Amino acid sequence: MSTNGTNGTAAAPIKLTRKDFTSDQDVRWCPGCGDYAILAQVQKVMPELGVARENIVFVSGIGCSSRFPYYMNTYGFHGIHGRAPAIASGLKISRPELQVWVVTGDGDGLSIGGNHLIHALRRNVDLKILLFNNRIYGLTKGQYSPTSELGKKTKSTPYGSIDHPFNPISVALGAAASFVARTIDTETKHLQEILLRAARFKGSAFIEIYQNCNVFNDGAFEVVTDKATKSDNQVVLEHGKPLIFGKERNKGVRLTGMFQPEVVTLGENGITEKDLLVHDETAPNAGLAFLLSQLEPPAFPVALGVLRAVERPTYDQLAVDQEKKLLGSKGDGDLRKLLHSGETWEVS
Amino acid sequence: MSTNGTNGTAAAPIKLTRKDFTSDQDVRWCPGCGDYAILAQVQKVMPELGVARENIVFVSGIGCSSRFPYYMNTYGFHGIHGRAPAIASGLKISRPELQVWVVTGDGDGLSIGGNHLIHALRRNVDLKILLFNNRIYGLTKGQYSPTSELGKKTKSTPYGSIDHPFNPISVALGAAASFVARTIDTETKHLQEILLRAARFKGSAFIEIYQNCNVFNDGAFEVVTDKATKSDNQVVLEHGKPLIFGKERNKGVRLTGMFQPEVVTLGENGITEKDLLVHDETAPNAGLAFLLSQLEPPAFPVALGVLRAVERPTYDQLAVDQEKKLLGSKGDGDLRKLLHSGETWEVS
Amino acid sequence: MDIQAPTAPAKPHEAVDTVVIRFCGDSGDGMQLTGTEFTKAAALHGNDLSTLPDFPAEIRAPAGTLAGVSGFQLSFSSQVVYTPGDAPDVLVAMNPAALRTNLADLLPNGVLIVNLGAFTANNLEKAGYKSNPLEDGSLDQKYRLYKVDISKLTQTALADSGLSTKEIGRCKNFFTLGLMFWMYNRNIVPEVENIKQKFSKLPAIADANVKVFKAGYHYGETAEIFTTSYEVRPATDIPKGKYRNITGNEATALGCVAAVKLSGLRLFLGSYPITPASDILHQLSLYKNFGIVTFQAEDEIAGITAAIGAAFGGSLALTTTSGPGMALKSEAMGLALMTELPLVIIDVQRGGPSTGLPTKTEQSDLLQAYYGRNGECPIPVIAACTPADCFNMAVEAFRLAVKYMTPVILLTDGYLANGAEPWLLPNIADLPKIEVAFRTDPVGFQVYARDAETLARQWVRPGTPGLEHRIGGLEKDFTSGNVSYDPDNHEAMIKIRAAKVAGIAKDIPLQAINGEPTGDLLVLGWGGTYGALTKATDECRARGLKVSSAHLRHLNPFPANLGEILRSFKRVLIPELNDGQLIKIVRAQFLVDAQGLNKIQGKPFKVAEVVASIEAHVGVVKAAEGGRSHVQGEVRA
Amino acid sequence: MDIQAPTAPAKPHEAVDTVVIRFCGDSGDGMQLTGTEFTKAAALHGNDLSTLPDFPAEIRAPAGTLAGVSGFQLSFSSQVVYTPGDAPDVLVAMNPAALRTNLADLLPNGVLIVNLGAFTANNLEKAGYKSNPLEDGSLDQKYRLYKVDISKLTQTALADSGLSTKEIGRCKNFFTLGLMFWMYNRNIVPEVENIKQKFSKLPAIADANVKVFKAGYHYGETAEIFTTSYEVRPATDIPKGKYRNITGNEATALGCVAAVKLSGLRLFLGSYPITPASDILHQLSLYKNFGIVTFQAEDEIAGITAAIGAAFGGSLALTTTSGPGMALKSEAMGLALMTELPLVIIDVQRGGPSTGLPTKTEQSDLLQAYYGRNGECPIPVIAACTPADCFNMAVEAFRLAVKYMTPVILLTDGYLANGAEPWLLPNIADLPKIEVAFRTDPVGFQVYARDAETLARQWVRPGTPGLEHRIGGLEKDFTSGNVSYDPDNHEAMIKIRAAKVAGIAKDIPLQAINGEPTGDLLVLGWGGTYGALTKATDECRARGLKVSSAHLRHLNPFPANLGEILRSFKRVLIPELNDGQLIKIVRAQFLVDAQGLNKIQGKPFKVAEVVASIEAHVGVVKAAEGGRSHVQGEVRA
Ligand SMILES: Cc1ncc(C[n+]2csc(CCOP(=O)(O)OP(=O)(O)O)c2C)c(N)n1
Ligand SMILES: Cc1ncc(C[n+]2csc(CCOP(=O)(O)OP(=O)(O)O)c2C)c(N)n1
Ligand code: SF4
Ligand code: SF4
Ligand SMILES: [Mg+2]
Ligand SMILES: [Mg+2]
Repeated sequence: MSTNGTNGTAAAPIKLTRKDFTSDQDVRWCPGCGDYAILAQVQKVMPELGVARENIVFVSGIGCSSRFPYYMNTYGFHGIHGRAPAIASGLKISRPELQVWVVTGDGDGLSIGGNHLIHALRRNVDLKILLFNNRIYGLTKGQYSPTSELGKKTKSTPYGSIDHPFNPISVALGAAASFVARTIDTETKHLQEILLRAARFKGSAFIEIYQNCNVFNDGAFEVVTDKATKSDNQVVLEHGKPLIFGKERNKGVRLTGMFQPEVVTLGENGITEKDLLVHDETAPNAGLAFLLSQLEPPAFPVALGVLRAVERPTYDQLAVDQEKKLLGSKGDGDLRKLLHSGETWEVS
Repeated sequence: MSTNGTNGTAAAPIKLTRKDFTSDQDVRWCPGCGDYAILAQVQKVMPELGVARENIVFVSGIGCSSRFPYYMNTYGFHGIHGRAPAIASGLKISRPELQVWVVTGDGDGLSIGGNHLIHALRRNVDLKILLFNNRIYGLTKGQYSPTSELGKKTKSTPYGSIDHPFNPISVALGAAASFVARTIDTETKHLQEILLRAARFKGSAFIEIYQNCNVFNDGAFEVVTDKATKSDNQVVLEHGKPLIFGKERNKGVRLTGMFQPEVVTLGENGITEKDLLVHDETAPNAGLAFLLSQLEPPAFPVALGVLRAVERPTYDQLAVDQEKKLLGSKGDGDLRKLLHSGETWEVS
Repeated sequence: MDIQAPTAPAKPHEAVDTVVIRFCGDSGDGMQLTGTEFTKAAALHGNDLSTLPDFPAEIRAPAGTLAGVSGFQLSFSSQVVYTPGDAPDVLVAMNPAALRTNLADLLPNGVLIVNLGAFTANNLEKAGYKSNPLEDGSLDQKYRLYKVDISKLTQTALADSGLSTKEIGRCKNFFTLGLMFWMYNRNIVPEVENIKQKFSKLPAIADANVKVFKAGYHYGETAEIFTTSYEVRPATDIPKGKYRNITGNEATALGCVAAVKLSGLRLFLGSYPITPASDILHQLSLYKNFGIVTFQAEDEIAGITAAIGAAFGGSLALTTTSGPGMALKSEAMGLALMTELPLVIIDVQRGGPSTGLPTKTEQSDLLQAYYGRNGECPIPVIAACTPADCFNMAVEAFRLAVKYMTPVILLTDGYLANGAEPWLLPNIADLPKIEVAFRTDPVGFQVYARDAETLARQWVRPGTPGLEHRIGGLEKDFTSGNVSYDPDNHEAMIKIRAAKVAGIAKDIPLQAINGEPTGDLLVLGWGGTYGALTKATDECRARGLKVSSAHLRHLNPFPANLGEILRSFKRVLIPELNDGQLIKIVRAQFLVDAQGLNKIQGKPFKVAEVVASIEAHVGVVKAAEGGRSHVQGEVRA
Repeated sequence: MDIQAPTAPAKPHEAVDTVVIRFCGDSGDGMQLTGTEFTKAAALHGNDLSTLPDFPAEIRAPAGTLAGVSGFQLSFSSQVVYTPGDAPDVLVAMNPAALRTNLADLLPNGVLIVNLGAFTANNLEKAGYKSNPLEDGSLDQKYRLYKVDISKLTQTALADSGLSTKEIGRCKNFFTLGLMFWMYNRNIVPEVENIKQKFSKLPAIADANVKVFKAGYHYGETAEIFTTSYEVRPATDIPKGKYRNITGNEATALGCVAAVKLSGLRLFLGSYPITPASDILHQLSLYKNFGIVTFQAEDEIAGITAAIGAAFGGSLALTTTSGPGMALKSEAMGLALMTELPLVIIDVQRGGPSTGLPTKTEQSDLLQAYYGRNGECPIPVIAACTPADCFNMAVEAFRLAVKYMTPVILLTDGYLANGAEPWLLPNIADLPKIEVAFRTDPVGFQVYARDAETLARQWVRPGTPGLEHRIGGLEKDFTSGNVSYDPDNHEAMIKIRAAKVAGIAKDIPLQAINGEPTGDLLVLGWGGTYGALTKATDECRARGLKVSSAHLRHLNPFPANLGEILRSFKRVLIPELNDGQLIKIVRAQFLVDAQGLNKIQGKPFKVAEVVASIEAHVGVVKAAEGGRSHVQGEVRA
């Protein structure tokens, strides 16, 4: 058994660069697609992880976003639609020393693949899952997705969608995900930071990345990406810090007595930072993270950053432990003994 | 088109009795199975709904629980494993005047069928979904399920399960379910009450029912069903009421400054009812319901009752509205016109 | 007819029978639109025609790359047209990449029009050209090369338009279109109207496109380089009546709408998007005022099971997909079979296996349609043979499903789905009836009691008092439909389900033959290859070969006379766009030593390929008759 | 040998060759345990044997009902045993429902032992008896009826045990077992040990069971009603060596463990529970110390795709299921094929279609295994022919998968899975090698470069420096494995994938024939029908009929000599437990007018059924030779 792998912790012999992670394949997304920005940031943070290229695998399903593995000069698997979390689970559980990333889309990961996603999260398989949410089916040319807003007109909803959308973060929290974060394709630094945090987290790490599909759903996230409006519509979470946002950083989120969120202005009605909700990534009960996941413009700012990061044993580690324990008590399996177990008799 | 259906509101001509809902099929569950109790209560509340038998359909997947439709003297569809919410969605969307119930198990509804379940919930298709949670695969004779506890020894986990379980209520809330409740097979009256509430709710209603599988997982819910321990381990939610529980009804749940739940004793340290969390089924932000969904013995009592009931437009109603609007603007579709639309020419 | 052309053509024009044009360029160059607009004009002119679009798999591969080339071929003629043509007479290449990937197909001495302005060093490099092929003289010798700087001419035409360079760039396909209108003497008036309507929300763009379109037209007329224009007269031997141009997917959707009207029921479509089937979903979504409910499900399994739920509820039920989605529906098809509910499953086949070649055509799901389910699970299979025939076969699928209370699989393919042809609009009164008789009488009701003739059980709509019943996927009692584990009952049910499907043979037309009823060779085909096989057969017959063709639209069961037909020919050739699927079924059923002609390139047959194969096989027959029977076995041309 | 029986049998005993016993009773009566224990004793005694358990679909249907009857049949003999027997010589019925559902099978004049105590008015009514069949004399005339009040005798034996009535009731199957031990002169000493061990955690129950077991034994000896006991001597003409009794599912699991040792790799099983395949998952879950990882996935699709992930990671990859689950795996099988990764897919077939008859056996997934995927997707298919053969075929599946870098489908069925037979333990050194050579050299690495002999690409383990590469479900370039939409490349890939599978024919044994290499009739079978077909053929041969049998274990590709074999017989009969599946493939491939014998009752063939069919078909041959060729076509006996 080869043991040259690491789990994202040991240092690779040579310091790699972004270029080392760029494959020889032509990138085939539409010019202007948000996927380019994400690819660039992933390639950029990879060398920071100190994991040898050969010990990294990118697994995806089908969709524009799912072509991602082709562009990474690591091992890669472009699976079938929706099944990336399952493929990746099998790989990671059987090869715990590899670092396994999953790239999926809002259709791939939340429509056809929703079940595999939530099961991987509840099991806490040590996967890094990047969900490129462009609120549209890109590859099949523009049908609405499970994250498209009510009323959206697309090829398959010419009179407007009547499907209430998923909130991917809420779905992940509902599935008992241990690490949950949200970021944006264009927020280069934030994206990098979150990627690094996820990579270093031990357990399933789920990142929703708002991604612009400029061909079929241009400007879907304008309100949180546009320079003019973004600071009023996003609150960047920091562990242990109060929820402050706004162009002048004078707005905050606090909770009412009925445990409902409320936007307040610092300095008005005697409100100070002390009144605000303080973010706690590690809260034992996930109710608070769930509450934050549901904040949405126009009434609230969208919460960006790490909503939850609570380590618990990973499935892959528990599997290794169980095997070790059994090896301890029963020893290495002996085929002959096994075949000859139970009642046997001799014909002579 | 027949219009003799109702949506659970109009009264049926004759007052039916429980017997009217009992089919001629032999009930084939193991003696002692919790499914019997649920069947009895469902048959009991049916007449209360004032819906004619012929306008009710029970749809199920595969599992012991999924044999339910055979025993109801209504229309029934015993589907394939995991697909009941999808079958039921197709039925309800195409026949909104029918009252459609789904019966599923923890394996059927949360393992293979998890995706259909969460999509039906987010869409808010007006289905009444009963998930019989016995934390085991009954029909296939005792493998662990997605709700089985860590460490559980079953046929497929001889050394104990390493799968962190789902909390079905959290999953439903994560999927933006509009009505979410929890009850127990043996709590006859509570079960009835919840069934009635669900039936009368307009929208997807999800009920988790703790159900004892006395053959493969006997006593799974003992701590919340056993006379001796139950009052300390369950808190029955009531809208607008504080969370009080315990044999002597002197315990309560309150929130800490960091919005974490905490069990307190009334009368100790000056704590009164006023300090306790007050239940609000209709809170706009579902964070509170989510927090409650995660309470678990031994540290906390399990929350029973309606955790969330927030009406929003149903998918089926929106579909009807959209069709009506189009009929208003375009009129009843004319096939000849449609065929002859676009550019045509005459060959003569 | 001065409406025909606003300015009378000043140059000579030559009459030709059939022309095959291929437009190709970058995905961003609008070649699909150009092709479609020219197609319309040909149709309005009264030509018969057939089209073949060819998309890249990427949404928008980087501009100028080989992967990003998009093409559209059409054949239009004063005669009956069967295929979009083997090879183009005229190739319009909007950039070097398009030239490189398409040139090999152009006929020797064919017309080659290139957009000179796109042959920049950068684009040449992206296309992998070491030197500029327009300059090394290689093309001039083989083709009638016309170098037109379409980019620049467009630019010039719109110099005063106030549009941005990018916007102007997007207009250049209309120059091409105008040029071709001139070259083939098409009426530009309706097209000008067309453009105005299409861009009615962007009047500036509309004006620009009209301007460029006319510029192209006038360029042809004026510029020194073009000497002749051509005339393809209206087709005369095609049936009289009102026509429109239609793609296979459009026809399929319209067939479903027709089924709604013919049955008086509502229709429920449960579907999940997948290339090349998505357009059926898109189109049916428009027709909610026809009593059509479309449900974009979370996956293919939800799509079909929701449709099964709707079928139980008494709607016409439909699910649409392509290969990989079809695979996912396997288990649920068994449920539809077991519950004996009417359900139409449309598989628009594409290149497989697995994700395969999503935008390419293939006929490789036939065996899956026949056998891709657990247990004995016979389901009727039918296939459309031309784009317009998709309409008929969609109606037929619903007719069979409702009459026999069974799932029915309709196979079309990417070639049919996206290809177009003129469609003689049917008289609605002549369409087959879809009779629906829901049971309402509770007296003597047995869930699985069958009609003696069709062996169908009765359809019951929930909501009907006294008929409450329960069905599902476990084996059912022969009459009551209750769950039954009885051994003999199981065998009886397996047999009667099979007999029900087999019995459909009595209810479908006998197989027609193109040509004599006996002969040396029968060309047996199915699905989208109809045009190529028929044309090839006709050509060979014209040359005196004793060959006939038969094209199956009903595949399970086969028409009752198929065995007899097969036995009436000395040899049977089964051309398929797969590795041999129908041939397996035919050989097993009829023990005929049929031979295959198989092409698995994501492309339709060329007529010439089929002709060559026919000749080879007739040669074998002749050789055998001449006593030289050693030329046996596999002949693949 | 006084260890043989602690008390010397006082009554006369008679030697017999073969006995078929069926135990039946309520699900709660412990008949499966009784059967299994008796089987062990027969095995220890040196008999050859074969067993057939028959469960109800319900977990525990209400006591006493027809739906709740559970049965276990075994045949044991001093000769080689091929099947569990057509019809029991001895029927033990523990209640009226069991009697009613099983009596029809008992041979005339067979031994019928009933538990008198269970024939209460209530139980008789539940079983649908209007009068008590034990009292109306009808049984005495046809059978050797023994009415034993097992309930009461058990009660009496345990009067002082301190156990509750319910607990005592559960012991009565050991009375039955004891009685049968006496009747067939079995050694009770090991069984007493057995019982003690089995119930070691409940000593009171262990003691009670031993007591009741002995009471049953002594009852036989002492009671007036039994006059004779029987002796079935150890089988002599079976190979020497060490044996154990094994079911098909156990053998399958052990075969997978063997593959681990033979390959030196770890094994990953991705599976979702389903009857009758779940036991393989259960058993492999026990063997984590063998380097086996079992993953109970959320569904069948996750099961197979997780296995594909593990295969990519360099593990032996396995997924196990039954019919409906197999259908769900269709799409993912295509991915395994496209990525050319080794993967074993085990389908333990059950009664279909749809949910069908979950606990019954059938051979109706062969066509699904062959063709149930989109696109051209050839996958090797093999099948086990006896419970013990499941071991060999599991090893073979992994050998082929790894050597040819391909998914491989192994078909077993419910009959094999739950049935048991003695298994001559293999010598590990004699097992086939599973050679694994992961590529590690980056120089000249091409992802889809192939071995010239096997056409397999090389397996690369992530973690290997310099070999980073990407694969997936889109069509791949012939050599580099990059995505390719090239038409000719696609055809070349389709062909080479097919050639790789076809080439396996060179690597598998030629088909063996049971009987002469030529003759009037060949009985061609596959899978779990081996015993019945072989026995029937042997019987017919013994009667002088010119019939031979061949039993396929490799189904895709077939052994290289199959065509020749088929041509060496005047007629071919293909008996299958389906509506005709292998026959379709054979007819298509070899153009042989093979005839089918089809039984679709959720039950295995009886030898007599096959014999009758053989006779009829040989009759047709003879008639034809006698010039009376009018007896053509379908002969089904
Ligand atoms: C089984 C199957 N069903 C459907 C498809 C078609 N399909 C490919 S990608 C896709 C959706 C892609 O949407 P998303 O995951 O949001 O990715 P994006 O393209 O937006 O990045 C669909 C429906 C497929 N390839 N396979
Ligand atoms: C496609 C498919 N996979 C697997 C099965 C086998 N199966 C039937 S029911 C079941 C699980 C039942 O568990 P649950 O839903 O919890 O129901 P319960 O029996 O406990 O009520 C399984 C795995 C099946 N019938 N079909
Ligand atoms: S279609 Fe949208 S998501 Fe896909 S590559 Fe183009 S811009 Fe990106
Ligand atoms: S196995 Fe369990 S869940 Fe199923 S019927 Fe028996 S007791 Fe109920
Ligand atoms: Mg998307
Ligand atoms: Mg369960």
